[in-house]
Amino acid sequence: MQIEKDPKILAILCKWCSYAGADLAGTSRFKYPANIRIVQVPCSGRVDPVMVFRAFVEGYDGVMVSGCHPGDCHYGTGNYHARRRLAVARRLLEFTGVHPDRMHFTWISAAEGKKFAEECAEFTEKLRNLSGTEKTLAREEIAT
Amino acid sequence: MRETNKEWLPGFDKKFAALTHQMVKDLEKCLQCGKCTGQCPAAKLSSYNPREIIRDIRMGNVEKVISSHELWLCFFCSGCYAVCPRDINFPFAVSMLRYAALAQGYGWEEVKKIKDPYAQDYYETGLSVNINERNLGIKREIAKNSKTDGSIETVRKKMGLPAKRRVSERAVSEIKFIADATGMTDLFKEINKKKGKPKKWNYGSPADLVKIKRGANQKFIDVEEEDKEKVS
Amino acid sequence: MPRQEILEKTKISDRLFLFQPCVGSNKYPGLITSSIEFFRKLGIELVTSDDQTCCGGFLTFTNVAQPTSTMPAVARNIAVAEEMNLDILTLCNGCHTFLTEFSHFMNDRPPVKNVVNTILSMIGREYKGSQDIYHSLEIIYKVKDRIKENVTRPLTGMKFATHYGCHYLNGFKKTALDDAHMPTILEEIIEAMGGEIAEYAENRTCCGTGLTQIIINKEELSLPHTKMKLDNLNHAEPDAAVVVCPYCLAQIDRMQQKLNYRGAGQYEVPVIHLVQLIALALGVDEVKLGLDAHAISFARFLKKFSSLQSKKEVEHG
Amino acid sequence: MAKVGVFVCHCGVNIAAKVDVKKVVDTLKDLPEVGFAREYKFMCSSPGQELIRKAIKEDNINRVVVAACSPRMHLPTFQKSLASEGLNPYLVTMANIREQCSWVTDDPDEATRKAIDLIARQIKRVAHQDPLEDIDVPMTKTALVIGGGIAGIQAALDIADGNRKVILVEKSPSIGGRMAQLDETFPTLDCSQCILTPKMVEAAQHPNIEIRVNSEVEKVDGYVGNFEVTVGKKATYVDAVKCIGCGICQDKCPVKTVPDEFNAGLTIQAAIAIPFPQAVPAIPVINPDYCRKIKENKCGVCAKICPADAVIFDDEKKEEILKVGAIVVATGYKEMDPAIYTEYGGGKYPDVITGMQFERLVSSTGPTGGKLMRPSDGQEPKTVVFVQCVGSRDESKAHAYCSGICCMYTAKHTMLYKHHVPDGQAYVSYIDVRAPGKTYEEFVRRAIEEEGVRYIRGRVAKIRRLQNGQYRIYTEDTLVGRAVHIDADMVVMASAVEPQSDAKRLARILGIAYDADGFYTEAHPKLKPIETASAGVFLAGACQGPKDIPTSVQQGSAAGAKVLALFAKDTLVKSPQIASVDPTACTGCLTCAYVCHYSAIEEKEFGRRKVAEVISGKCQGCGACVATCKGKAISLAGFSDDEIYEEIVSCK
Repeated sequence: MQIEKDPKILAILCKWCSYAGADLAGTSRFKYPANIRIVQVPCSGRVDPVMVFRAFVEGYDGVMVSGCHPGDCHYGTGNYHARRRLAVARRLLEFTGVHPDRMHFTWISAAEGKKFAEECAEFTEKLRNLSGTEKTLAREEIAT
Repeated sequence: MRETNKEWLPGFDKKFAALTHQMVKDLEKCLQCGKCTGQCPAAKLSSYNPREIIRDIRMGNVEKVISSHELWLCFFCSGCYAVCPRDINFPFAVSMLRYAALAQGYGWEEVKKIKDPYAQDYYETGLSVNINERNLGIKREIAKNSKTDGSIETVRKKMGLPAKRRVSERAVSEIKFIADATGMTDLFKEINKKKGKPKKWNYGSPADLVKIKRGANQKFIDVEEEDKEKVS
Repeated sequence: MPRQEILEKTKISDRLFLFQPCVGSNKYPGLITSSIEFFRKLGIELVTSDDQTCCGGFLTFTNVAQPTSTMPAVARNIAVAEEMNLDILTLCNGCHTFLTEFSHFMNDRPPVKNVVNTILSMIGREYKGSQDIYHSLEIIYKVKDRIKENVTRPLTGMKFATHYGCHYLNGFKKTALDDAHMPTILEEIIEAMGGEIAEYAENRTCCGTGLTQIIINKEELSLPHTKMKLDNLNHAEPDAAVVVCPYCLAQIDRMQQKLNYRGAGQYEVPVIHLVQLIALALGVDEVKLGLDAHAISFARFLKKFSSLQSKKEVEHG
Repeated sequence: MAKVGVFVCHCGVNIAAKVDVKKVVDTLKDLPEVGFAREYKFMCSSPGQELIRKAIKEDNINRVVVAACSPRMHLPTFQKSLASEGLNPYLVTMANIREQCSWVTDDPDEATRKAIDLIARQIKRVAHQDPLEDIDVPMTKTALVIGGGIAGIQAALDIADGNRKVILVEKSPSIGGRMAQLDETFPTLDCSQCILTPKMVEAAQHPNIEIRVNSEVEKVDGYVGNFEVTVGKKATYVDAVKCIGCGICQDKCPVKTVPDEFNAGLTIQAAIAIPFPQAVPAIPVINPDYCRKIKENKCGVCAKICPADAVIFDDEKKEEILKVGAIVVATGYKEMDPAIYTEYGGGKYPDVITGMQFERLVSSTGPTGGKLMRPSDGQEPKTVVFVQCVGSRDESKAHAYCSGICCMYTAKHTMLYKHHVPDGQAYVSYIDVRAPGKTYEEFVRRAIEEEGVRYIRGRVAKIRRLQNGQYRIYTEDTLVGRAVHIDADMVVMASAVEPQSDAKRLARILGIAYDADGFYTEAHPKLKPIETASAGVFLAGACQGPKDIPTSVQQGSAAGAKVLALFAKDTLVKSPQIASVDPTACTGCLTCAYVCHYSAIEEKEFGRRKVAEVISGKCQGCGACVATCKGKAISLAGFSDDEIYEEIVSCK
């Protein structure tokens, strides 16, 4: 496989809001970088932090997790569980030497196709700026 | 008179954007509802019509707008912006369109009328409004009311103030420096030319500030180059 | 934005930089003296500087100077206040619009700000964008209660017609202290000092200045427009008209004389700036109000005012 | 051994124009799992589906990947194709190469690469999928209709006529909704109450309909077929069983200062009052904010005078749990408060009124008995200006959307006005006249041609009150480009249609989505306009977006039909994608039970240990328990760790 110019992103989206939002981005023809790979889950509450770590192990540059807006979860409270779990996962990422900003948690509703496309573009840009920063960090840590 | 699409600018957005320094925005959002004209003090008294100006611009009829006398009739009361359902800041657009008109060689007669009473005072004293009262009728009224000769200097003295507001020499020299460095002085000279239509003039918008490289002032260029050296 | 939110954001310190308007110093000097005097009574010191010049709005609004020239000039004026670490108080709607719009423009665009600062560095100044810029209404409304406590000569029995001016309420429809179409703050301030309000329909109509109007169009549109406003205002029979912008003051005051001169009617409503009115109610020396510089005489107004005052003294004493 | 069939759809040119489908097939057919691969123009068409069936029969494939549009669109279509050939329908997945690839990517090469990648992942995933069997669940065949306006009444009547029980919950003291407030209706000018009241009575007397007025839905548990709905009934202080509706109480009540909502605030009524004469049920309600007995423990006249002894001052809020199988949401709309329109007086000018207030002013049951009078001085207005788009098409102050019904009801208003004041002049200030319904355009022309109404194209800029009590309306006649002003006696504003103020709260309770404006979102804008994202919850009327009466009635009937179709089955088929616990791995910590929103996890004995168990009837398949389980003892069918990780890992 050839080297891709964009950082590789895994987007884990809930089936009810965010996946529908990504679909709307498509139907509205909002262009966004081609580096996004979307995985559908029934609810952001299904997202296990291990999935995020596994993604980094597999060579993704960033992981985006998105669920319904607070209060709008199809399953009542799944998005709150996700938010809490990933807040903890963020600290663990930092501990492992991965820049915590490589994991992005957001809310995208079924009506926010534009927001999905914008978030993708922004996150790609952010990852591009991050590239290389944490490697040095890790090396320094090894040195000390 | 019938207009044809040949008179309308094709691909007008690009040309228009360049003319107005990309500072006129949102005109495409206009619903043509007429709320702006409905409350406009100038529209009430003259043929000025903000909705029609937007319509013409949108159709690519830019030349008609910037060559018209109507463009110079706006009161700048911002009432149209206050009522606009799409938040189009039209007075701002008018201001930029006037710069576009000047850049194309229109409207210099209008500007000449303003230059003398205000711009010259600003350049020389740092203040745009002259202390000398030009309207003798008003001077008479003030004289009657204050029981003096009617000049503001006397009134100020009566109030225990110096005859003229003090503006430091440093301030005036700084104003002059900025005027020289940014091309304002050159522009004044151009406006002052008695005869002939002035040549097209590049009226910079604030966005152009970043582009000031070919400055009129040598010092300015020096500094720019120093900066470049620092960067490299 | 809700009024409460803006009021909360308004910070009042003991010292403020008074941005002197050109019309204020060269036509109506009373604006500056009376605001300094009455703010002193409220425990707020207004500082002026000789380094401050015209805001530059005249030149930009009238297209005489390119914005590239006036923006560094605006930044220079703000820098003068920044050097003193003071927030800016403006007495003129135009100065307020111009300073606020251009400072936002520069703050939002760092490259523009950098170029402006390159120019300013050559004259030994720097624009930081660290100080707030307030319209006089914002500050006065915030200290309304303090004004009310300090009134020594209440305006009871006097009727005032209000005029807000366009640039503050219309131009800042989303961020101004009050609604663009049905504002009440000026009325609330006057009522706090005991005055009555003379309501008229054209309250929110433009005074008719529009610089290009009076100069380019030789008052062709301006004069009939102001006449219409004045006719409507006269119906309400106010003792005086209260304005918050020196240019509205100049227009409404001077146009009356011109209309009288041309035989278009008999207009004699004195026009007073809000700061002069507050200074009057707070007992500032009448000489300091600078009412002599107005084209329409205040003699009748002051006579009625002082007779009401002495009547009140008799009642109380 | 998995043998996967791959089908790549062109979707006309939607996919094929960006993605090189031939190259995609060529690349993928060599993967070890793939047993069959081809592209086709429209996979969702019946020849397209036939291809799948043929490949199952002839090429012996046992898994299918369809690379086409979003699975939200056509996954069920292809599941049926599999089932028809006897293959388990859960052995198909879709690669979304339209919404996620061809439509959002500019560069064709990149799009092709991405498509290959997306399909390859689904091939890996489907190879790990297990066959699943649908679950049958019993259901309660009673429907709940929320909102007793015309849409709700129509839905309730249709369901009840289909011989199913209906419970109609209404927030206010009477059913009837907005339509009951109207005078006459467009485009036929028939009396609104004359056609509505029979329906209200029919609903009240129908043996299959139970009406709960003064009630609101507070909580919804369960799922399609088996909802448990908590309904709260406000304290009304009147015993509805004893009350005979004689109305003596409202005549004798001394507190007559309560703004009358039915008359759009134009009049006042007593603290105890029947909402309006034709109310169903015609039982009065005490407003506790005004009643002196409740506030100050004085008065009590109504209780003394009541012949049926029906007044109960110590009435309290009651809660009731209803078991229903389907829910129809028909909560309607509200008229925008024009207070933010300060250029039009901000509600401070007495004769600048809203459309609904005008409706009451001309109504024969209204405060003036059908005589048109100005609210300020009771004079007959000789000039009236109707202002359109107040709050609509105005993103600066209110709403960007078009309220849809105002053009028509304004045309109707002008006619009603001319019928009341034949020598008066009506003006309409409009931007566009939108009259797309049957005989609507003709109706508007009738107003212009026969009634001489003057239509001025231009939005009203401002309204000022003049000294003589008239109002000056400033606008522009944009068709001739002239600024104009009109001096009028009265102004009627077509105030925007807005969602109910508590619409979002109800949406959260029901678990349905709403759009940026607060209107409820349908499952699909074209093909599923009645359904919501929540199974078993249907929409009717203006709660979904501005609608006129005919459309609301249509949608009410449609929702009724949807409910009846649902109830026509004996049992409910439930998705098998639910969680299950491996008792040998479970440590019995029951953290899963804590996170479960549906209380679907219970404790059970497993040998000598206690372990968790999923109640399959309750589980909705969200997977929160799976992510929580420390021992990885819970698995979610269809979204197991294996399947998801396969998707993540195979993305190279």
